[in-house]
Amino acid sequence: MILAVGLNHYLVLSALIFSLGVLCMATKRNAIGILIGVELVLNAANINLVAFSKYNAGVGDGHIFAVFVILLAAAEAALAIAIFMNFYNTLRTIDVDRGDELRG
Amino acid sequence: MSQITLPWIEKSPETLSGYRRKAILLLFVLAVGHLGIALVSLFAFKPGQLADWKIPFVLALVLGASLAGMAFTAGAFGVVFYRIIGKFLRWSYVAFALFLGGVVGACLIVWLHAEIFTFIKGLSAAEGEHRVWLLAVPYDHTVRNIYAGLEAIGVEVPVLAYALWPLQFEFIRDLVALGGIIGFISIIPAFGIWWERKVSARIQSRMGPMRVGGWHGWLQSPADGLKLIFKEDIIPPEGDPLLFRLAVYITFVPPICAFLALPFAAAWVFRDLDVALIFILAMLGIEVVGVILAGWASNNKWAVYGSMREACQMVSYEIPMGMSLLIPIMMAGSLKLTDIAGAQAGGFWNWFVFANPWCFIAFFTYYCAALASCKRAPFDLPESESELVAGFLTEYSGFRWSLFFFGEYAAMFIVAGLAVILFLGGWSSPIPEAWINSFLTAVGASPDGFFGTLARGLLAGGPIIFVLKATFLFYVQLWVRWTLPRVRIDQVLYACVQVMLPLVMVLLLANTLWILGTDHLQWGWLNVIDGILHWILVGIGVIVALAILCIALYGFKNNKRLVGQLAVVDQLPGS
Amino acid sequence: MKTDAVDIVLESQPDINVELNGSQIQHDLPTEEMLVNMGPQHPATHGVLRIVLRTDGEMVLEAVPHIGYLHRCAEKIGETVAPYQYIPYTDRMDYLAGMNNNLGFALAVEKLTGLEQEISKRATYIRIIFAELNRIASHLVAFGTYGLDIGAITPFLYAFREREYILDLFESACGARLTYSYITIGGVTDDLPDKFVEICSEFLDYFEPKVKEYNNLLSHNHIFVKRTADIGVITGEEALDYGLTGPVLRGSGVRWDLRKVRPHCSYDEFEFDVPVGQGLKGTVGDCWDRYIVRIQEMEQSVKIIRQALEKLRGTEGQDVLHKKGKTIKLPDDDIYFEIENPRGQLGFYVQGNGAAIPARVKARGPSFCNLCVTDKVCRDVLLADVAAIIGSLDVVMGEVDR
Amino acid sequence: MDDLAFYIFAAVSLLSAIGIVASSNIVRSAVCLLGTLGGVACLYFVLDANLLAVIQLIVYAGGTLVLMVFGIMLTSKSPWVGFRATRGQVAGAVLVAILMAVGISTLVLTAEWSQSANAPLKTSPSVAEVGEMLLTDYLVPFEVASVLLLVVMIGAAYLARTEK
Repeated sequence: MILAVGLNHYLVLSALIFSLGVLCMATKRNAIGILIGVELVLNAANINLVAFSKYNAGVGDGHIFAVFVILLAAAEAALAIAIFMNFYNTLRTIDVDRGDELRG
Repeated sequence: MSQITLPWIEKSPETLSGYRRKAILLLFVLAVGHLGIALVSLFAFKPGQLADWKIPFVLALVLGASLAGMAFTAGAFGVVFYRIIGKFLRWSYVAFALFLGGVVGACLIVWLHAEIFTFIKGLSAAEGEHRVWLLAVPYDHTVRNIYAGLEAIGVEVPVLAYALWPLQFEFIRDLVALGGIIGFISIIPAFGIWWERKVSARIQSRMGPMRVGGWHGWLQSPADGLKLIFKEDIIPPEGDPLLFRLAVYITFVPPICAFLALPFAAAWVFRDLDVALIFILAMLGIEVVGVILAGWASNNKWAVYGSMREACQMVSYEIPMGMSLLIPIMMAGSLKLTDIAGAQAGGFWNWFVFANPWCFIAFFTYYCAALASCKRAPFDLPESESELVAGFLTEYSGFRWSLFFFGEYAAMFIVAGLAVILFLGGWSSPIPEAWINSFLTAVGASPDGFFGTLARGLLAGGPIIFVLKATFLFYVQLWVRWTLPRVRIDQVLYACVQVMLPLVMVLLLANTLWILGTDHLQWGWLNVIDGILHWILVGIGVIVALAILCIALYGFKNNKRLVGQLAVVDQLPGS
Repeated sequence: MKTDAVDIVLESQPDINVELNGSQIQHDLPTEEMLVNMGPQHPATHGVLRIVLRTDGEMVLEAVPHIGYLHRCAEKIGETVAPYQYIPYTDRMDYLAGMNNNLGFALAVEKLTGLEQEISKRATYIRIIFAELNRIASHLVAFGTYGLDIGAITPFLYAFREREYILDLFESACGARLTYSYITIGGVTDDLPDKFVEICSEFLDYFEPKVKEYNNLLSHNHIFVKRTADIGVITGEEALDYGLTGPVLRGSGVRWDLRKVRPHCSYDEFEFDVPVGQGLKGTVGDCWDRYIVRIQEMEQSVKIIRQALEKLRGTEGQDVLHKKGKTIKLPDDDIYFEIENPRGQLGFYVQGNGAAIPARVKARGPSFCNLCVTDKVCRDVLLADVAAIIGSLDVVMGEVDR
Repeated sequence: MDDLAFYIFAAVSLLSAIGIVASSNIVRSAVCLLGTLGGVACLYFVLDANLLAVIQLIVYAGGTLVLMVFGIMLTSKSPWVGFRATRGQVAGAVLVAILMAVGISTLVLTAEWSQSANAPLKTSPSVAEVGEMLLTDYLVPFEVASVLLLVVMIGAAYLARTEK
């Protein structure tokens, strides 16, 4: 049955979400929109890790990696939003294209 | 019930009788019609003619039609004869009878389902792969097969075989269980709001709802719900209509999802997840997103204030809440709620709340944090009336508004249930089962006989005990709400970050070391201290329970004295 | 890549560091100021008060009260009706203390026309009893709604339970429960009903322990104290500068009560204390002080009513309503007379020109004067404190807007 | 049943992801992100990674997403403020994304995985096993991560302040 789900299904799904994340990063002008894109990319990576852990290597390594990825994503989001706050405080906008000057 | 007036019934005395005659005629036709369908379906199916290809037709036409007809007839009957029914409902204690009947009926239905499921599981599978032509899913039991099983236990009704056929799929069984859970969840707010109004009325020395439904206005909540459904649905045009609609569901669905993992008793759980506890916490956490969106999409400054407060409060209180819960997890060594509750069985002195001082304090920190994360008073800042009009609810009306309350009351029950499972022994009764058994033997009833089973089912633990305990904690939430003023946002955050968080961290560390000392290193002196503290805490628990009981009894007996009495004023000429 | 929205953001950006009271406030997060309309339809503004808040997050930088939503030309009407007919309009000013408003206007007119000396003793004592009962009723509402402002709903119901009994008493005397017009020019409209003295003293016996109940329930509640102590501090000097009167002034520690310092209505025959704020839970003049002064004043009112009921015993049979009350002509003179209302000093300026209808009537409402301090106190407080402060000022919009 | 679940949740996550990209309103994007995160969490449930699924829900949906919405609220004036990229940029980005998706998918579909890719392992690590691994084999990363979190917490608090 062609619809029976295997590893490849997860990998293709992850590839699609990854591309959408990249697209999101490229098209959004809002800094938080870019952050959302990053989260999408990380989620895509996580799907891969968990799928491989289920279908391939077996032991929980993939799970552990995914836990760390989630953890780092949370940390990164916190830091990124702090930076955006600073950015907004300086430039009064959250449009990343306006942050093209190197002075603070 | 009699308060609800329907325009097409109340129009005028002349038309009323006409409408009623027509309605009764219609009812009669309907009743005869579906009786006919039921009779035909009982006798028209010959055991020899059972065939799988008929399944969709039988399910859709015969069973569906007769079930829908019955439901419709009952509803129409209620509407037409609501005056007569209303008279019955006004008899006192009808509410109790109906409530008890509902509980017993629910138990019977669950029991029946369990029996049917085991019956179907016990059937021998038919050979080969079977498919209904529309349904691509293969299945094990054909209709003939099920009929054979039915015949073996002496039930020779062919249409039952068709009715039972869908139950062989896990999916269908899940749907049935989901129906039960959703039914329970819809009862909680209906009952909870009425109860809250009665409790608050009692605290404030007034009567509360007294009209709808007769006895103490027990039908007030359904009547209010009906009103809310018919209210105008307003969506602020300057807001974000899509998110405004979506926010309701993001707030309403997660608490209901949390019920999927909440065990009511050892076997009474939809999915016994190994991560049930974190799952429930996650679901309570997602609720915040909905509230923030509700405030944001309303495009109202008060609503934004409410949602910002909600975000601050919920996100910060999740941490002490989760960390307090780590302590019983540590004691039980599992994240599975059924395991945690199972570890506390056998008498109330085994409950984790009395296990050691750290757990005892953790119970209270958990309860405070849970109050805050349910946005109940004194932490009801997101919807604080006197400051923010109604907070994030400002722009909501009608049914959407009531859905928020469904979510809120469901969340209240969940945090109460979690507290019961993690600290108060879950569904196990305060009395050990062995005592009940020996008592039963002493009385002369066999523990396995009818009365014995009944007594054990009621006393030795089970969903009823669990719901009673959870309801008590639910009641404490109401009690607190109607007693205390509201705290301020900076005080809320101060209490969380500066008081509760360090306290809970200390508790966590102390509990870790304590368990290390008592269980793993087996220090004798620590075990002695542990024992002494344990029994002191048990003593405190007993005293508190007795005190609450005494106060409740005092209030019940002297209930006139609580209300302000000044008899002479009634003799004034004016009044 | 410039969009309009961005430009709006850039242009309308106020300075982050707001200079207030000479001190620079530094904010941790970059935030924007927001103008919020609190009222005229808001649960915490006790009527139709509208306060425009300039807020930075939860912080209120400025609060400007806007009034006039309940303006009914009460003073202008005074120029078209006789004083006797004007009494019902005074009821509708401070609708929570109608008796006191009646009393204020009646006394002013009586002083102007010289009717003052001819009021019987019995009428005076009845006036005092009703004014003090109404003070209790008014403070009960203040206490209850203050609980509501802080978020405690139950005290409100307790307060109203007791207030109902007072209203029953009023109803028995004059038939009305809110707009009494009982105290009128020349005395009171009717003598007391039968058994009023007994019932009233029974009520006082019942009411006195209730004050303790209120204290247990609300006054000393930890959360309540935390919410009100050290909030909205008005020092005594500031209070005098702003012309605050009544419990708001006494809450700031100034022992000023017209019943003591300039006794009207033979208040000098009575023994009572003037409670002032002592800063028991925080600073002198904070919200808690203003609140507790009202609670203590209820106790003092009970004391006054007890004495008045005693004094009433020897006065049976005296005429309570002077015949000239309805037909007086105002002399070509003017008068300004103040009495102590539950909310502060209520003054009436009445100018006559020889006719039965005054040439000018002007009222000095205590709520109106007390409200002006909002602007000063509601700075750099949290949003929740605004409700607490407005509640502690206990304004009645009917009287502010008149 | 699992297959059906996969298709449902994959569709939910993909559609939400498309919604994120397509929506010009940043709050709506964030809500769509909730859909993707929820869908992916459900996929974890399908993959028997229960612990990971609830961590995803509690950390991402309950924490990070709230933080993001918070950030959006602090940095935009009305629900309707949006910045759009130019058409050229969007076209280029779409092209690159499509190429990337097609490329990775082709690579994945043509690759020879070491074991049978269609036979899932019967045993998945339980919560206890994952926990034990975190505290034994992966103890150093675990501790490093905790230090990192602390640093991030302090750093974020420092960065978000305005300079005095």
